[in-house]
Amino acid sequence: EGERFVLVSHAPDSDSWWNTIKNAINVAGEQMGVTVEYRNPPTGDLADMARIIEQAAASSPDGIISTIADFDVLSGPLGNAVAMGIPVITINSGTEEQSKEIGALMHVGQPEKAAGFGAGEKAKAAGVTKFLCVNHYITNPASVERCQGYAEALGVELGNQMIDAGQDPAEIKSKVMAYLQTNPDTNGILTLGPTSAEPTIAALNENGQAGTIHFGTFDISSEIAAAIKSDVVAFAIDQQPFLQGYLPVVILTNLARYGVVPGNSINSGPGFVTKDNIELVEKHAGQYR
Amino acid sequence: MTKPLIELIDIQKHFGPVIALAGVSVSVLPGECHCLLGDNGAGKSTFIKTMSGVHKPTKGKILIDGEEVTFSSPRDAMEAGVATVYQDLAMIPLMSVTRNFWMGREPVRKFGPLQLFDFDRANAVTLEEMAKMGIRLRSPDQAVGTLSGGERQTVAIARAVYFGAKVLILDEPTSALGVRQTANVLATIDKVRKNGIGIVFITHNVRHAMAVGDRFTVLNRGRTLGTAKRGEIQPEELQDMMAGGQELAALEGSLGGTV
Amino acid sequence: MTKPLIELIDIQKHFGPVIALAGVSVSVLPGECHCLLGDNGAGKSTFIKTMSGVHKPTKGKILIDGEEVTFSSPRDAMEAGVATVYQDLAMIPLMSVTRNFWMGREPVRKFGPLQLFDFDRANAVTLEEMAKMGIRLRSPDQAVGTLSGGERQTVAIARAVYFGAKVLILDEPTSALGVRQTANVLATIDKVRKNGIGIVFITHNVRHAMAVGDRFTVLNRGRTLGTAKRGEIQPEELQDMMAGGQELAALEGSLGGTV
Amino acid sequence: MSAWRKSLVRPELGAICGTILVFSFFLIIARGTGMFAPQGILNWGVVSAQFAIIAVGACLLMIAGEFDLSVGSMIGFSGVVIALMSVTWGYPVWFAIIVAFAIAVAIGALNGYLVIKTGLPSFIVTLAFLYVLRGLTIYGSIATTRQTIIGGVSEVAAGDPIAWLFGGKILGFLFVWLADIGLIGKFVAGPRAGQPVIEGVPMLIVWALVLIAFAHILLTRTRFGNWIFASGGDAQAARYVGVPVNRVKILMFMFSAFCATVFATCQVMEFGSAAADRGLLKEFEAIISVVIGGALLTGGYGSVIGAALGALIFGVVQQGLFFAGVESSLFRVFLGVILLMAVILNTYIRRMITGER
Amino acid sequence: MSAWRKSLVRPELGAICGTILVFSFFLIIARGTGMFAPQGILNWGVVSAQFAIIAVGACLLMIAGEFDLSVGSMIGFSGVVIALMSVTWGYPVWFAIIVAFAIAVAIGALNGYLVIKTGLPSFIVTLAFLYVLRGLTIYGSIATTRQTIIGGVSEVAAGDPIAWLFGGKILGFLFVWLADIGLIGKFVAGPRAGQPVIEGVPMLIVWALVLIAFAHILLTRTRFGNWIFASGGDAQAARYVGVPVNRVKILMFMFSAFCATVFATCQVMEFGSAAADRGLLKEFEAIISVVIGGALLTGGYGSVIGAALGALIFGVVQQGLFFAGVESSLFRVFLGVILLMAVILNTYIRRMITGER
Ligand SMILES: Nc1ncnc2c1ncn2[C@@H]1O[C@H](COP(=O)(O)OP(=O)(O)OP(=O)(O)O)[C@@H](O)[C@H]1O
Ligand SMILES: Nc1ncnc2c1ncn2[C@@H]1O[C@H](COP(=O)(O)OP(=O)(O)OP(=O)(O)O)[C@@H](O)[C@H]1O
Ligand SMILES: [Mg+2]
Ligand SMILES: [Mg+2]
Repeated sequence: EGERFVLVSHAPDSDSWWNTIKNAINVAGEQMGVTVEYRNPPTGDLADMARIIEQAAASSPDGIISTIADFDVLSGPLGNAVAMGIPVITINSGTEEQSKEIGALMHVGQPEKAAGFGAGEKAKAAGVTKFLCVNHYITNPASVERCQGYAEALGVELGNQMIDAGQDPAEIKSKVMAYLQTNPDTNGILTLGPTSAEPTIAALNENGQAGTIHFGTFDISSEIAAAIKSDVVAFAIDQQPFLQGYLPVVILTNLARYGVVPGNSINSGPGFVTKDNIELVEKHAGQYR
Repeated sequence: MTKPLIELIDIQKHFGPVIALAGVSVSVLPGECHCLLGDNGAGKSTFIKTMSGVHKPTKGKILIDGEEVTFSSPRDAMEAGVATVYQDLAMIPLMSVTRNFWMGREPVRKFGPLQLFDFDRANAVTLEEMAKMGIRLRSPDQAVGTLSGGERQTVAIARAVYFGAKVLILDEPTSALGVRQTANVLATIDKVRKNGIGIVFITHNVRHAMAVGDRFTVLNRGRTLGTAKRGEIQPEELQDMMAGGQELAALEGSLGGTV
Repeated sequence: MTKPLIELIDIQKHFGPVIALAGVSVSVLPGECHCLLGDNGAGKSTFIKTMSGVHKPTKGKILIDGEEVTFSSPRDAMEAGVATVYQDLAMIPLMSVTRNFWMGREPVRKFGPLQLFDFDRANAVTLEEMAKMGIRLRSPDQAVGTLSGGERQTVAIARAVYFGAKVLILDEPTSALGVRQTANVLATIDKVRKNGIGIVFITHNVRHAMAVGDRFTVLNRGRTLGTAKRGEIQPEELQDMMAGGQELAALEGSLGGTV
Repeated sequence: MSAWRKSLVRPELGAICGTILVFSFFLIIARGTGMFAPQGILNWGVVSAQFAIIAVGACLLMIAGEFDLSVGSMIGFSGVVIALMSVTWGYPVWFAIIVAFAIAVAIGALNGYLVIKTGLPSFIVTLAFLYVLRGLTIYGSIATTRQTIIGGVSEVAAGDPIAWLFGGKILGFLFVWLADIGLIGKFVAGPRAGQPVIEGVPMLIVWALVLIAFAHILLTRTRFGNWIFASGGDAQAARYVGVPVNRVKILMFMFSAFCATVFATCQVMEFGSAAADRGLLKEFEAIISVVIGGALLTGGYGSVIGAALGALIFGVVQQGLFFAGVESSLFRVFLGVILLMAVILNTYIRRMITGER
Repeated sequence: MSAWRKSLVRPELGAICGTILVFSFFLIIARGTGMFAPQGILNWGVVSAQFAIIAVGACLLMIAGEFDLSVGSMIGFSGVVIALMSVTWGYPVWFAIIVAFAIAVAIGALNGYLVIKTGLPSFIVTLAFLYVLRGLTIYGSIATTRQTIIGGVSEVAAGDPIAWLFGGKILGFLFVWLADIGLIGKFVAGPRAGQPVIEGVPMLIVWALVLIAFAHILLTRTRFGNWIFASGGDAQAARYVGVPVNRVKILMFMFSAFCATVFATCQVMEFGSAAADRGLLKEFEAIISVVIGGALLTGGYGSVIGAALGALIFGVVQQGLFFAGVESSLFRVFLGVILLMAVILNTYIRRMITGER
């Protein structure tokens, strides 16, 4: 009873996607009767994240849950935590192999590039040949990998098809419109989350191309859900973050109490949210989905 | 005797432990030029800042036309007819002559519901007033920074004169001026005085003071050494009182032995 | 006649179209106090800035001990033995007295491979030199900002004196001082002079000039009106030459008629 | 100086030259890309209008001798206040907007009050508020909704009497007519086929124009404008002639906060959501626009028209690089170089005007 | 002033008080959380050391009367230069490091040269470089590797003669001994079972201490230090007595760039990768540390020890809030409030010392 776990993410304070995970650890914490602390580098600086993991290890919790946003940066501190006898579960970004190398119990999540690749395969099936990847977070390596994976699945060079959109919605919208105007043969769009998806939807609505371009996005929000229903967005890649928050807490609790732990990593995604399964997703969008 | 325009009675001003003024009384009559002389640190600036509402006196009364007043800001003093020209802080070099001239008293013109700065009038008046002071501007839009130091001082004086202050305080207006412009300023002081305005003229230069002064007050370490009328006192006496003449004379003597 | 320490021959200085100096020649003998007088804008500051390496003359020669030199920076002039005390720019209020005193000429002490600021010596010397000038510091670490304006000026002079300049230039050192500190400064000038140092003393105050001056040069619009020896000229004449006395007298006359 | 030269040499001359240069450049580089077609114009027009809204506030404040690093955080803060109040707590949108403006302006006043009272540089005081406001915004939205993006404003704003002022579009009929006579295109496919490609002029642009006009007139044609110049040029001298310097400065801090809130409200109304990270680094962008426009960082000198042109240059360069297909990360490099060149040119012009040395 | 009071009233007094306060606070709040166990101390020690490294550079520069907003971009830039050269282009790591330092210091000199030559405020010039450097960093890394993060430095750095200076750890034997006598824990699992939990003191901390000591001695005990104070206090007065003000200022810009590169190199060597977004907003954090440490934003006054204590406060508060389990977004609020309070206190102390009004 009353075990303490720490979940360390790589997301800056203002990243909305992680709220689902925060909700998940709250749910799991209540159900299991444990406390789970959520920590993140305020500006998203991965070096700061490494410090936070070190700090979490120093406070000797009963388990650490962390992303592997950058293996180089995080393998050291996470490895040290493992060596100190603290059970570690890795989630979200990173691969199973990396998780093993660190010595973590398991990995819950999906690698970014593979997710991008999955999106690209769907796009290819829909006949996409030229695309636009709206990167609102160009300095984040994971987001570049998503675009890269998409391009690889299509079998084309990424090149100028990924734009540095910035975080300001009006600027994202204008940039998308400018891009589409100068590259009218674009027939696919990938956005990397609500921050870029929502202004892109607005842009398509405004320039009348809504529904005419194959549009995939990462993650789900109420605006994205509505766009899926109205056929503007073809699919949203949902890595089911709730599971990434919920499962590790449950597993770590069971490990601490009864010494039992599953033997393999768990793929929480990719789940593709399309018009077919949108109803249920929508109900919990932004909260549990 | 005419009634004084402004009377300061037993003004004291302390800055924490520093006693800048230890009871100074001065009055200014209409149409007179009252010269305030004194060594550095005597308290001249402090005194006129009290008169113009920048400082509140620690003790003492200010009477305007015989009635006691309290100035809580320079604006109050300006509205009561006390205008001041500060030596260093008179003009803002980045702004145009007109904007400087009217600063704080901009003329407005109704434009529908709007109250606009009346530039036509402002420019015309500025050019005219500057011409009266003997300065021909290229344009009233010219930045003050393009004027010479003397010209700047002259704009400040012209401004104060124009606003028809009853009492005009000049803090060392001539100390940065060349001879010709000094003469201009002194002549202007004379003109202004003839309109019945009282002038407080602060200077280090006894010659300048003697040229236009009607009465002379010497300050020394926050106290007056008394007020003298023109003709009652010789320039040399004034110079001696002001520059601590006796002490210097003693010094000269002691050095004289060694030279 | 003794050989001059420094001789400036026919110095001209133009700032674009402005002719600040139109050919001024001045020499300074060892042990003399050479007073430079002049109206505002006469070019005094420009002249001494040329002498101390801040400005390069447009034309003219500078001889030190009879040899021609060119100063490309104030440092050059300092090294040639010409030290200057500027009125406003002498001291940095945020820094301690010792740091100010030694600024630009810090004494160093070897500490292994390091060259450290020798504070022990610096502090001791500062205290001693200030005591010589009649100022008792609470501590040499005291910030200059805590000193009075007069004391600051005195530190600057003490510094220049201490660095044993052959020629010491003082730009209006007394204009911000009270009488007692003025007397101190003048006495110090006298002391310094007796060590064989030549002093260039710039002032507006004829009394101060007369108290210590050996020779007097009056500048007017970038030209000299000639150099006079002590005793050859009366204070009144000097005052007249300097303040444009005749023009003022004329003014006084014209106003006199109206008063 | 001849009359011709005189009419030319003005604070915004640098920005005018810059604007001409930038437009010529993109007319050559990006001619065939639709950048100067109606839709393209609207595109960079909106981006420039955004910059202009905050640049106007920053411009008057800078001329009054202060600056405000908390503009960006204020944008995020105001947006979240509106979304929280209207969506999460269910107040009517007009009320939420009014409250957001009231709070923002009050914070602006607090900024100003602290600067005046403590005598600290505004750099420090507003830097503190940059952190405090951003922290409060994130904390507030997470603590109440467990989200940092609060959506659904569009739904609650439908039919609101004020919301339209920020998120609406005007002159729609004009564009229908223009499309009918063939001057602008119509959608040929998709759900809006048959409608003109431009729906109307967004209120954002209207706000920008109104604020520019207001600030320009205030600054150059009114008594208060003279006080703004005086407060920034030499606060002490201004005080001595009776200019209420403290009041002027505090009012300018409030105006800057007001402009930030206009920016935030327009964005929230257009996109239907508020996010805690909106406005990041916008304070720098505002300051850059103002400085490109010829204002002096230390106050007392500048021009609203210049700042607006600075914002235009900013927007056109940013979008133009997209139209021209230049690698978008190079935008930052361009921006830095333009800033440096503009400031050097402006310094030269200013010296010519003011006789400063 | 008594000797006792005199020894107390010094520029860093505010920072000393702040440090005591902050430590007392966390000793109460976060006692049981391991914050003051050896590992916890190392944790906030490393974070503070990071801040201290850039704060030292910013401190000397600020005392010399300028400041540098491009520090953060410089950190990202230098890191990417090292990673690009060593990983992507295959040069030896020591060569990459030397080149990175050379380029960074040259850019610092360019910064300084532009500030001196154009007479523009350093705010503007370095703001331009903030954008230019960040843009070049992103462009460079994307153009060459199609990524914004470049990993694999650890592999190429193995056995490098210089890399160890930045990424290594020292005094390992001490911790082995401490672990043996039971004062610190040992790893219980994994490949390093049996080794002490603290491997050694990271070179980052050593760099911080060395830079602090160097800068402190330079500033307070040498002739050059006096020139730094003089250049910032009154450049004109300093010039008149022969201080080479331009050289001093340019050197300080170079030193600030040097410190940023030390920061970047340590990070790259420790983590084995460089990313284009490293160092975001670090310029503000450096300035905040320096200002908390009692330096005057306008130059001529300050203390390296104060800046180091400012960095310590910054680090301890940031990590301490994590230990105490406070919502991390509140950190910014704390920071803003601490900054304001510290500056007001410091202003008061400074006036007492310098007689300023
Ligand atoms: N704000 C202030 N705080 C503390 N002391 C002050 C203040 N203003 C003036 N003083 C002190 O009051 C005294 C009188 O100063 P004041 O400026 O009035 O002299 P002054 O006669 O104008 O000298 P000057 O001829 O140099 O202008 C001085 O000792 C000065 O230091
Ligand atoms: N840097 C400069 N650029 C242009 N003109 C200058 C410069 N410095 C001085 N002048 C001009 O040179 C002339 C002489 O000025 P200077 O400062 O030498 O006079 P001064 O005798 O020292 O006067 P004061 O008694 O007021 O100190 C003035 O007309 C002044 O405007
Ligand atoms: Mg005075
Ligand atoms: Mg002079």
